[in-house]
Amino acid sequence: MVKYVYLIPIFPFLAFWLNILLGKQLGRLSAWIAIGASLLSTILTFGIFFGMVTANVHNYTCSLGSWISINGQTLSLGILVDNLTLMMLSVVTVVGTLIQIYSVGYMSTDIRFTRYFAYISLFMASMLALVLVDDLLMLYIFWEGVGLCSCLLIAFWHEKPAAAAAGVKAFITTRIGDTGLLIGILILLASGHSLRFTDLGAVQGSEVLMTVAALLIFLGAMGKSAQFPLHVWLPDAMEGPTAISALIHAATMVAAGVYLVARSYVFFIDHPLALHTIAVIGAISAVMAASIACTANDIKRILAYSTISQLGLMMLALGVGGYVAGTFHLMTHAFFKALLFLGAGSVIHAVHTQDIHQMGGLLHRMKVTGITFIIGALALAGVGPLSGFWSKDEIFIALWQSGHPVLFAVAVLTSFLTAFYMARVIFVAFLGISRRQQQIHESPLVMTIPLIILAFFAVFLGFLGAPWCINGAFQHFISPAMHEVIHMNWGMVILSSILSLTAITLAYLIFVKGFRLPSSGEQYFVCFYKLIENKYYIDEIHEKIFIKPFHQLCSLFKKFDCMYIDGVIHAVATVTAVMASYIRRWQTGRIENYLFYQICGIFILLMVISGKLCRIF
Amino acid sequence: MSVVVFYFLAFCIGASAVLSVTVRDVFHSAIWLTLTLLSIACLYFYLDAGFLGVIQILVYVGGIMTLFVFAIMLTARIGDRSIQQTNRQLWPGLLISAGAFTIMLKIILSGPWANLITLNPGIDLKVVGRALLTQYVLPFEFISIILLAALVGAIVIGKVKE
Amino acid sequence: MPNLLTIIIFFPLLGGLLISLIPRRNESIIRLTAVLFNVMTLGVVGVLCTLFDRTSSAVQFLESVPWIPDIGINYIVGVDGISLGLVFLTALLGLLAALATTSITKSVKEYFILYQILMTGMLGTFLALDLVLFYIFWETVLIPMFFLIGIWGGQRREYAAWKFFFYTLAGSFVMLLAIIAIYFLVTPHTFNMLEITSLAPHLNNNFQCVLFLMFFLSFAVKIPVFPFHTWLPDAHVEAPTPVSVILAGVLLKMGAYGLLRICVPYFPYALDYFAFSLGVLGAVNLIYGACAAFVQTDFKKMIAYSSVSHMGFVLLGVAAMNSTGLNGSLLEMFNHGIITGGMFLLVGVLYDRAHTREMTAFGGLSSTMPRYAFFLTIMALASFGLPGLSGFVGEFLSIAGIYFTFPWLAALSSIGLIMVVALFLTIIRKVLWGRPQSAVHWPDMGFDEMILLCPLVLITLGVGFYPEIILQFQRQAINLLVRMS
Amino acid sequence: MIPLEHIVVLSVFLLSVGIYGVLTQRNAIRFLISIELILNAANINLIAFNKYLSTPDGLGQVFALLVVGVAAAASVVGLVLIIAIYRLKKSVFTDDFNLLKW
Repeated sequence: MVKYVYLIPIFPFLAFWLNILLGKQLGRLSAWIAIGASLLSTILTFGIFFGMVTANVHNYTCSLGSWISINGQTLSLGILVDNLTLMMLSVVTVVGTLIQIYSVGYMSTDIRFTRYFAYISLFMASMLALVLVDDLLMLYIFWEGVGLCSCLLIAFWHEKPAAAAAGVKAFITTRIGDTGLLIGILILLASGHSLRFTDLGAVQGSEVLMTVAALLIFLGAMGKSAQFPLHVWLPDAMEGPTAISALIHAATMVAAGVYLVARSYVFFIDHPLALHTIAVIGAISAVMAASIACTANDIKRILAYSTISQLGLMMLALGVGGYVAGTFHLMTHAFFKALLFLGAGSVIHAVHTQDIHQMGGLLHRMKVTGITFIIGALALAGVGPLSGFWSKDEIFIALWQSGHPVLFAVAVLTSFLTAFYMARVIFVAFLGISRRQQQIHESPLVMTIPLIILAFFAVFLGFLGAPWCINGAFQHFISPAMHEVIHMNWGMVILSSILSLTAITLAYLIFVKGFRLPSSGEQYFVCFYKLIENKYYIDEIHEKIFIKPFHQLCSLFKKFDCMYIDGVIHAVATVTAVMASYIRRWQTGRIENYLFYQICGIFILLMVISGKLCRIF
Repeated sequence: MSVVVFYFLAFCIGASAVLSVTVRDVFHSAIWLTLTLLSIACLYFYLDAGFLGVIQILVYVGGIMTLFVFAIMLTARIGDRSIQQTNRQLWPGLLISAGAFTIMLKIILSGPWANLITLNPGIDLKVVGRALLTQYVLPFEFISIILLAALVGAIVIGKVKE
Repeated sequence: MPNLLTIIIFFPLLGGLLISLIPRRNESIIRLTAVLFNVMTLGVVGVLCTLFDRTSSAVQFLESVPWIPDIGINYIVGVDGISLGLVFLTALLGLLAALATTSITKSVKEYFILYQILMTGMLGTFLALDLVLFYIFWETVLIPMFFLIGIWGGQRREYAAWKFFFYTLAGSFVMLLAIIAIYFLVTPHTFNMLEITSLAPHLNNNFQCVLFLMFFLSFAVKIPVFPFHTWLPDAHVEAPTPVSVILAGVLLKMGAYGLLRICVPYFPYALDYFAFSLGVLGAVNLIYGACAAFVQTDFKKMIAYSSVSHMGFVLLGVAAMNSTGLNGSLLEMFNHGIITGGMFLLVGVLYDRAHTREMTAFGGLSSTMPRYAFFLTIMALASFGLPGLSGFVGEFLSIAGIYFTFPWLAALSSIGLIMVVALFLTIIRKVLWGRPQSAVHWPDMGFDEMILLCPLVLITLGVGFYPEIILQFQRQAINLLVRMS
Repeated sequence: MIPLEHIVVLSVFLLSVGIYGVLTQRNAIRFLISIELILNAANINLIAFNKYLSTPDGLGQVFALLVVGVAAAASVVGLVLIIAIYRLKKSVFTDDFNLLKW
């Protein structure tokens, strides 16, 4: 079974070409082609999954042929299937398929229905291929592919200037990271290393250079996973269709950065500085994004910042050696965040606004959406025993064991904030009184069924990694070398439970009961609030440091071209022309002048030769 | 005696040539040119080239000068005495022609002429005629074609177009 | 077929002669003849590609006939891995540009006669193996190009034509001097490029440097290298669409080809000496071109400047002096021909409809002209080097090559990579996205326009997925080049 | 017999006068007159050399004859041109025409 693994990305890829070339003729059928393709991939994935698990095979590699040779190395398109791959494949195919089904309802009225499904198929193909390939360069190739799809889908409603700008911004920002990744790959290539993930552990070379390579590879991951300071594109990316936000900007593509770090973990682990950087960047992103999420009013942006924050947590976990914790959170997060986004999409679909203050009381109008959203929110908030609870616990444990008190505190603070802002969304948007007069309907079945399925995962997926349930199946699965028995860490369970409950209570007090800080404290608080509300002015700083100078540089170059280079050219031309304008006055057009010159010439000739002639005579 | 004849002819040629380019009236200038050409014809006779002298009179004095006179008469007003006949490069022109004359004179006078001369006892017209129609028939025919072309060309150019 | 290359070179000229015999009122017959001849040229080139022995690094199909024996000038033509791809590119773009002449309505006959001469010049340049012959073909390209821009161009065509002409001519004269110099410097005196390949490297170092610079100057104008690039935006913008295609697709490659054919193998010491400067110029080209393109308001000018940027990769590849870089350089030349050719065709498609090239006049074409959007998107993506499309492979190899030699330059150039992305995404955003700016509904691309772009898109995809289809032809020749330098 | 160089000097003088005329006269007819002078200067030389240097076949005379023919043709065409341009511009003065300019 596993030898057919290369077919997994092929199905969506074919669906892409079918949809893009025959878009008009297919009409609504295109959606089912895309869904069919990804269903086939899903089935194949699970076939392989169970095939490998039952056969107790943890590793499968094969080469599909050589691609190019550089520096004496032949780079081939190879496939690596191990348990991490299998996990990612399952997440991508399941979430992808569900979201595509959801999209049929969500995008039903859109005029570019077929193109949407074409892009999403291309995304699925690239993402699945990204997960499957076995070396860094190939990963880079598909990495760019998913970036492109992300850009195209963010700008899907390109008539909105904001969407178009966001698409461009997303691609360029991630491209900055990707370029780092490319240079990192080049460093490895230049020092003669194999780019295969399986060989990365054996990389040798100058410590500094290799650390730089690791950091550059992480830069790629930072771009894709929207880590500080390259996170600015992700909130803007919410201009795209919500289903896309769910699929690409929450569940799969943004997790690719985490996947990359996890995939080349053997390489990072040899370079502590790089690993440490990952942890710090992750921590900064986590707490920064979580605090911004507390003040945002756009439901999608709240979720977007929450995504940044959660990805930060995963990076943090990976950075302190919590490989299992990071990947576990990656998996659970994919499901509940997709659920949250789809729920938000369902809400937006119904109320046509994204501002949570204009919603309210939605739970009564949209029962399924409301309940599933609350499940997702609780999972994200880390309320037990939903899936987020278990994965967050893993992270806490990893941090605790690593012995970095500051990082641990950051993680605690982040999860407190997470619970707080999710509770805020629920209290403001779903509970309370309705602020809208218009009739609000529940979304159609094609949208709610994926919600229900995802909610199911959000509730139960965590048990895979829960210590007392099937003995930490996930931990043993993702890290087959680990044999120790996983124990329940009751301290952490209590800590995180208290944390989320406190946060929710606090949110309840503020947003339902209208509790306010004493005025003296408020004064102090306003400044801070303003800073957060403006997202720490990071966008503005980017604008000042990068974008403006870039534009100025461009204008400067243009001016340089026109004024200096062309100026020199024109100066040469002008000098020639001026000289010519004098010289050409000799050309009077009068025959007698010409004759005069001619005779002068003859005269001079005579003068010259006369002496000689005389001598001859 | 013959020396006197030659210098007289030379004087006639020189003086009338100078006059033909200096007198104000174009018509007079044509008359002076006629005198120059006639004197040159006489010089030809003097130099034992009687046939050439006859041709000179026939073609130049009889043909070309007539044309000149016609041309002068056809182009009205140009013979008017009040019109400036020289252009702005009078002095440079004079200078350069005088200079050319001087320098050529210098070259000529330095030449070893005495050694060259082997006087021809007299040229038979028959010899000229035979040479013209045998050895030099190609240039001869060429000249006739040029003349024909000039004839046709003159008619074409001179024709008044409707 | 013993005289395959001679047939390839002079076949277009024969077409030109034939066209000159057709009365000018039979425009359609003239067009048909031109297209037919170009199809046949492409066919012969196709035969050449199949007969070409890709396992050999030697020059193949060599023909050598004494031409002016008194001063040692021979008619020598031959093809190897370096020129083969470019010959194919020339023949292909030649055919497409001959097909894309619907916008040419003025003096069609003269246009095609000049065009056919141009084709002969370009093919000859790539195939000539005698320096004088090379120079003659090189100049042969210049004159028809001057008229093609100056007569059939846009508003400022005369300015552009003169600028192009003088820039290139100035370069060519220096090259002529260098050719004469090299003739007298090598013993035995020869113009035979293959013989010089083994003789020139023994020259004294100073001579090498001077000659290198002289040749480089001439090629730098053609490539064009900053700061000799300002003819390019003008010429490209003013030239009619098919001429722009040829100009960007083939003419720029002549300079880079010269670099690979003459500068690299002849002057190894000088190359080594100047490699870093060359790399810096490449990086400057890359960044400067992208930046200057970014702020243009004229669509065609943007593409033109992006060519400057892309030629930076070619320079970087050459500066790398290793097989990766040179392979990348050559591949990038081929790819750039295909991609920019397509880009200019697409600009032409839009210009035919809008009669303007101002970016502000466009917008929202993605909804009104979906097919156009498809082609433009693919070409733009290939242009900025999206993996999976051809542009990436060449760029990656060039950057990798330069990294192996000068790591910091690669880091600097990578800034250019980001800028190029910004540039092409901005093009996509301004042209394809947003709300339609024009009240007039332009029709989408017709079959005749798509048929021109399809081969380019297919090649782009093909090379992107499996670069070996081009690399296999050039590998041996590049290896030889690396061994020599 | 007078020395040959005297005849040559005469011809050179005629030539110089002709050159002077060509350079300074603005009337196109006088222009042609000057040209005739130059041609005759050449002819005098041809005849004189024919006489003084022994050329049995009369080469000088043959050429003088040819020169006369050419001179005739030239002056015919020249005069017709003058008339034609006079008809067009009502002038025969060479400095009124600068059609050759640039």
